[in-house]
Amino acid sequence: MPVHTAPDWALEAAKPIAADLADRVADIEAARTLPTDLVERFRAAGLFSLALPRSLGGPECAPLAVLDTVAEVSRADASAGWSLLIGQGSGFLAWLDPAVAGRLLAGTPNPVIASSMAPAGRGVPTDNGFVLDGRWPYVSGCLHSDWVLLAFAVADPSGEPVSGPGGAPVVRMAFVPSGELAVLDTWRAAGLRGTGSHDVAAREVRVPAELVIDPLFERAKVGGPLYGASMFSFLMMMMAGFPLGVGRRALDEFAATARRKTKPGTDVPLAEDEGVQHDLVLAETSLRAARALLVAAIGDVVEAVGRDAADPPVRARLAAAVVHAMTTAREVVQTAFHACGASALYSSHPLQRCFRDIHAAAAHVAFSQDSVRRLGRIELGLPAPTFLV
Amino acid sequence: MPVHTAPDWALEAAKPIAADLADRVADIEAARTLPTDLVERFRAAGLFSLALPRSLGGPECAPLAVLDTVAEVSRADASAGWSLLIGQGSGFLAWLDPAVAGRLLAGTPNPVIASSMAPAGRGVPTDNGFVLDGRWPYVSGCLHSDWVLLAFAVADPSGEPVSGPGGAPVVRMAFVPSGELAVLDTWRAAGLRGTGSHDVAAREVRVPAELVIDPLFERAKVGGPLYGASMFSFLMMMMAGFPLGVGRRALDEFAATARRKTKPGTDVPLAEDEGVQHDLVLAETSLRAARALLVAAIGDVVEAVGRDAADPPVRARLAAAVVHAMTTAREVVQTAFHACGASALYSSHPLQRCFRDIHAAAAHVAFSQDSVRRLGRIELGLPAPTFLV
Amino acid sequence: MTAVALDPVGAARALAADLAAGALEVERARRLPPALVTRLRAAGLFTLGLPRSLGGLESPAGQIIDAVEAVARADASVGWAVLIGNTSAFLAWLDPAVAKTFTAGPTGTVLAGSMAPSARGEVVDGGAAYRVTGRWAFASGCTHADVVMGGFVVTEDGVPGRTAHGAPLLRVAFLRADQVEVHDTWRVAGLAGTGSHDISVADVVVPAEHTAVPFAERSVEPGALYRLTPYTVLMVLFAGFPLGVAGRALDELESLAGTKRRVGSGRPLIEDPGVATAVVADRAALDAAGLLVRDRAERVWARVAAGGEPTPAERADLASATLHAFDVGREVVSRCFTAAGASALAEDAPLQRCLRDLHAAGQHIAFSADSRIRVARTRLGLVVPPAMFAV
Amino acid sequence: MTAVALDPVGAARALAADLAAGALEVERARRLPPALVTRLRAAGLFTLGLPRSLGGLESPAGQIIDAVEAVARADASVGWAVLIGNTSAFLAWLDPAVAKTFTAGPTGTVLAGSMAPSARGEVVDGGAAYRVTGRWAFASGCTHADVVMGGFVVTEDGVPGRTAHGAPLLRVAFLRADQVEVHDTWRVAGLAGTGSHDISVADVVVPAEHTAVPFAERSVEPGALYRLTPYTVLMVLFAGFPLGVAGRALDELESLAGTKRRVGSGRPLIEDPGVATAVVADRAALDAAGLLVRDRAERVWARVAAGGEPTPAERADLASATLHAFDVGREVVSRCFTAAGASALAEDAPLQRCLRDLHAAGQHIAFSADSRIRVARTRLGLVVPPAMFAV
Repeated sequence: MPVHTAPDWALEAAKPIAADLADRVADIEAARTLPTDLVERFRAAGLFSLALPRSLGGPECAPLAVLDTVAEVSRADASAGWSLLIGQGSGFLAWLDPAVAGRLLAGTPNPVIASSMAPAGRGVPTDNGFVLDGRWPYVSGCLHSDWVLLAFAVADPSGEPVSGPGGAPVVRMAFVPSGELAVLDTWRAAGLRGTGSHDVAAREVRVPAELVIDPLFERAKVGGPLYGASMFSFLMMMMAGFPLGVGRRALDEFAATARRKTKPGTDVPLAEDEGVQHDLVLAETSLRAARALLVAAIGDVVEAVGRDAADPPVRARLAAAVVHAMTTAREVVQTAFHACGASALYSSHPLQRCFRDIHAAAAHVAFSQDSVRRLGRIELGLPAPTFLV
Repeated sequence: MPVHTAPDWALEAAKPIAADLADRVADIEAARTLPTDLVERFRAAGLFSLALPRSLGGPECAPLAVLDTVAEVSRADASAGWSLLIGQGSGFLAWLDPAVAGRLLAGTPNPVIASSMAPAGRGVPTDNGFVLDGRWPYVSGCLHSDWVLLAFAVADPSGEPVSGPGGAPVVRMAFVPSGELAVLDTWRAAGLRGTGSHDVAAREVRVPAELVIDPLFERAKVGGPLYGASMFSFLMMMMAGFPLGVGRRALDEFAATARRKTKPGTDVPLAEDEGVQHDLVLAETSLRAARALLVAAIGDVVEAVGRDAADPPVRARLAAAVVHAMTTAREVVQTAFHACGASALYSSHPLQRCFRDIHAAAAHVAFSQDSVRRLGRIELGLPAPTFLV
Repeated sequence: MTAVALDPVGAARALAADLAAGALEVERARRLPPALVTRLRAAGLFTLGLPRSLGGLESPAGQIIDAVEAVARADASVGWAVLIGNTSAFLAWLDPAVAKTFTAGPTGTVLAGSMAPSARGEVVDGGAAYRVTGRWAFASGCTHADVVMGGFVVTEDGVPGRTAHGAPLLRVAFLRADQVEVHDTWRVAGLAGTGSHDISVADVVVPAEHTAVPFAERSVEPGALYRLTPYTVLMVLFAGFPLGVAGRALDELESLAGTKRRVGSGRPLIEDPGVATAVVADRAALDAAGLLVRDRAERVWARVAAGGEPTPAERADLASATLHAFDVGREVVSRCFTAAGASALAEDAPLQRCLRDLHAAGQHIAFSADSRIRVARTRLGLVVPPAMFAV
Repeated sequence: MTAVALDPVGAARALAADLAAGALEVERARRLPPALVTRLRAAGLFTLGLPRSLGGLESPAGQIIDAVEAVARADASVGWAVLIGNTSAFLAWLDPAVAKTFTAGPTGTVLAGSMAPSARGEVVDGGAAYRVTGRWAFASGCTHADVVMGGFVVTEDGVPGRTAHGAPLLRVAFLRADQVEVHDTWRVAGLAGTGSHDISVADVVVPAEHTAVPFAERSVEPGALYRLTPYTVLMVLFAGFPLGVAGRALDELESLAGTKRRVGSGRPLIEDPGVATAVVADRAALDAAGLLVRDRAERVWARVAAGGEPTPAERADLASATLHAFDVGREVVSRCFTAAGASALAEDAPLQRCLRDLHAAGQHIAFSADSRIRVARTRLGLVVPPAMFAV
């Protein structure tokens, strides 16, 4: 593990790994998950512990440092970047009792913790915990994670979900050792191929109560910018760098192609095409705007956490900024892809990978119309499930 | 004149005037120029001198203070906001010899200086200056300005333009007292009606050499964030707040309408419409991104000026950010207008004014495809007329 | 002159140059000047939707679309006034003998008004009449209309009636134009010349047979046009409008671009590849929209002309074609305006008028989010709650 | 079976279910499996563009569009292979006697290759032949083609020839498929099943009469299809493709949306007003694009069928209609994919294949910025420099 003194240690640690990813993109896609050696490199560099609380011995990076680090790796390879950001589940340890978290870390130092927020399982209470059954889709990184945080509906012994005060099902999340889960080989996708986002299944897995949290309604046990707002804000901070990295890569490739490639039948570089000039600068500008907004929105949340006032509107604005970045990145990638002609079609060409990967990432439920409208309701001051921002 | 001590004095001075504009929008459009009493209020509050250099006794506001002040007035009335930003020509005094500028200011304290950058006139050199002839279009605020800065092509006595080293015409700009110019009543436009953007004409006007500047190629005589980058960067800093203000107004009206108006035939507020929630939050987010980018881009220019390194790329990025803001504002206004139904059609409704005004402003040559491509060339590192950013 | 001899499409094209030349005058008058109304009547442009029994043409959908497109291309305000005036089609929901009492003369009968139930009608004479009081907004053409329609909520002893489904009991009253008061409210940026003022009545007693419920009842007239639902009739009347206005914008831009140069540019605008490709692409999009409207209108028309009824999906297809034409048209005028730069700013520049007029027309409630959802659900076969603008 | 008896459109529709079921297999093979090629041949789908003198149908443009649309809807890769295979139309530029030597049999002759001049052909035998060496990319269908075409620069003593205008002297060579080497290069995300590998030849001597210059010479065959310019022939072949693929995406989304619920949502996707309105609006836009393509193709066809020639503006109109169909189609598949959420991610989900395939097809050089500018300038009557893809 590196010494985490410089504020940009994580970005510096990521750079050489990112540089090496250029030769690994085919491996990563073929493996359909992050190859073991890369997992070990990320882990050894401390990059799977960016969000591990300082009070638990972790580096607890500043949100903007996480953003830059995730962007750097995503720029090199989107699947690796996604695996990195989704592998920051050790940040969820902030919601555990510190003593319990400490014991978990003692057994698994610098753990990779995967997660699924979809309450796709049921947990029946026992004397000292829950018995968990279920199957969760899209658990990125499950093959190399040490633990998985899984959402479940609390159920009575007959399996019927228990309702809370408002009639909604009672949802909790459990830290489960990966060894107690079955991974089902389901991840055959057109984009983000290398993220190992398989289904995982639990069958009568016993989870002690101390490893069960309620992060939708309870605050983290640890303060600080990463955890002080909400679990969703934490997730948004992890995710923010991804679209910036993929969009950046697309525009780098676009500019390089424009300088290198000539217009058909001429010696004139594509860069001299007026449409290329127009499209490139607008795309650059919109991606810069997306980044500027993310920085501002994260800053606002951090500031609000400092005042203990990270209310739903400021959290919703962070989420909206991440949606905006993802949408912008998708548009930027399309612009770059279309401008670069048929040579962008080959699997070896970064732009077609950017195209597939950004489309896959944008299919995440956080970017659905339902999510956007929820943010709209909060913006308009209407009743909304504010625990979902 | 107010005492300019607080960093936000200008915004605070603008607020009460902006609040009163709500009752004046019809007057302003009917007058087709900023009414005299409002000109005097702006002038008395020091708001036409935001950019007057400190070394010449002016407040020389920080760029972000100008942005916020212009946005505040533009939000209240776009024509007034445009008149305000275009009336900051006293900033051009930074390009004059300080002693000459001092004499000008002694004769006209806190001057309103209008301008036209289109080299639509010719100036024939004399022993100690130029004889100026020409007609300049779209000189916003010409009816209440004390001086007008006019671009002209240097010509030989027969009227033929003189060419410079590269074969391009030699262009200079002259400070001309408004009294020596004729205003032609030409401004009958669909948007920005109240800006008095008439044509002005000069006929054998003698301009002393000391009032003639070459701001495209010569640096300002005064340093500092507003003037240290380029004349175009100065203009962009003045303009930046306008789209933010108009876009902000449109979204305020959108949200207010959504809360107030009900869906046809029901008691359900429009805000409960899923499409409204979706459109509103996306529009809000894109306008916030536009502002975040402007703040970042202005910051980058200011920082570069501090290092005496405000090179074309950083200036081009500021210009691109202003283009982005204008485009975003236009989209935001269209979204708001479309969502608010037929009641937005009336002249008394702010949204139809926002619609007309933002379309008119976006027709400014700074936002043309030619301008955008020029920025694209600079982004791509291609040869470009960098004196135009 | 009989209606049958009229050729409104040809007449509209013949009038185009004059209409274009007079557009600024119409806009300043904020209504159609009487002399212009006389010319439009003489051209048969107010007989398109009118039942034959009232001297109208009962034009096929395709002819209505062509005529409205031609007029709107020349002057959007006049185009709008023509299409609204032809809502005289709704007279088909009255008994022909009653409807005849509204007839204005051999050159057509112009209808104005609004089905929006923003009035109340108290049942009087044991149901033989309604005493109507209320005010309607957006009554395009009310300054030159012969007949005015106005929606109202039926009340008894002041209490609003309810349908079997619990919805308010609504009817539409048809009135002579001299029975309504016009309020000078139409001060707008778009469609300025349409005279779409507010109108009102106070305690006007309307015989029951002068009222109808077009959105719930079948028409009395048997003509093909009247076997369409009222919303479908509107969508036919609207369809040509965006084609005309956006087509005009493209014509204007293309003509301007041949000579105009941007400041500092060495070439005319049309030599700008961005402008040239956009003009041709937009022309393709608009032509496509026009073909769609006509194709779907023809399908619907084939049904009604054969005595049948269009299916809900066919009606929704026609409506979504008109919506598509408005959406494409708005994008086209916005792009044309932007491409033209400052040349389009002057208030007599046709391009800025196209921008204002088409965006204004697009604000009509028939194109609202609610209407779009209703059209979509109808097309997809989903449950659609009853509504005035039912597809 | 004679070509005249064939009904490729009907056959394509009959094959659709099998094609859809086999799409994943085709994608994995990265080429059309031989058994599938045999079925496509038997269905007459490789006779659409082929001259009658060679056993082809010389199909009218509308039939070509219908057939390509039907196949592409079932499987985009197969649709692409079919339309490229029918560039056998370019055999019309050879002397029929020479062309006959390439004929593969009664079920059509499949052409592959590229006019791009990425080879050199040295003049030999005093001009009676060319010795051709070079390599061409994107040779869709080369694994099952009968004939391969390849553009080359004419050289004498290694020096490239020049036309009177100073442009490089280009020709296109027609070769038997067994004369070219196929390089296994087609590893892609979109149109994966088309086998669009690189092909090459080294020092192959091609008789001069086996070469032609389709983009500069008139065809030898007199058929209507061959009085179109090569670019126009391509635009006819391409036109049905986006209609099929995007139409499929809409079908898939509509079917998925009837049952799928988003995580935490209490309603199927189709009940989401944003999804419902987008599906119906996109269907309208795509139908409009289809009508435009067919309308403009018919206008051009009416000209050539009557023995005339389409004007440059008419050719540009047809090209801009095909461009419009691709542009609309790409937007439609993107929106459908996005609306479907994670359900569309799996590599056997048709929606993500539609996304990949249509965006890949849109990268063809015929749709490049340069081509679009050329189409626009031709349509607007501006000066257009000569080019291989001249409109």
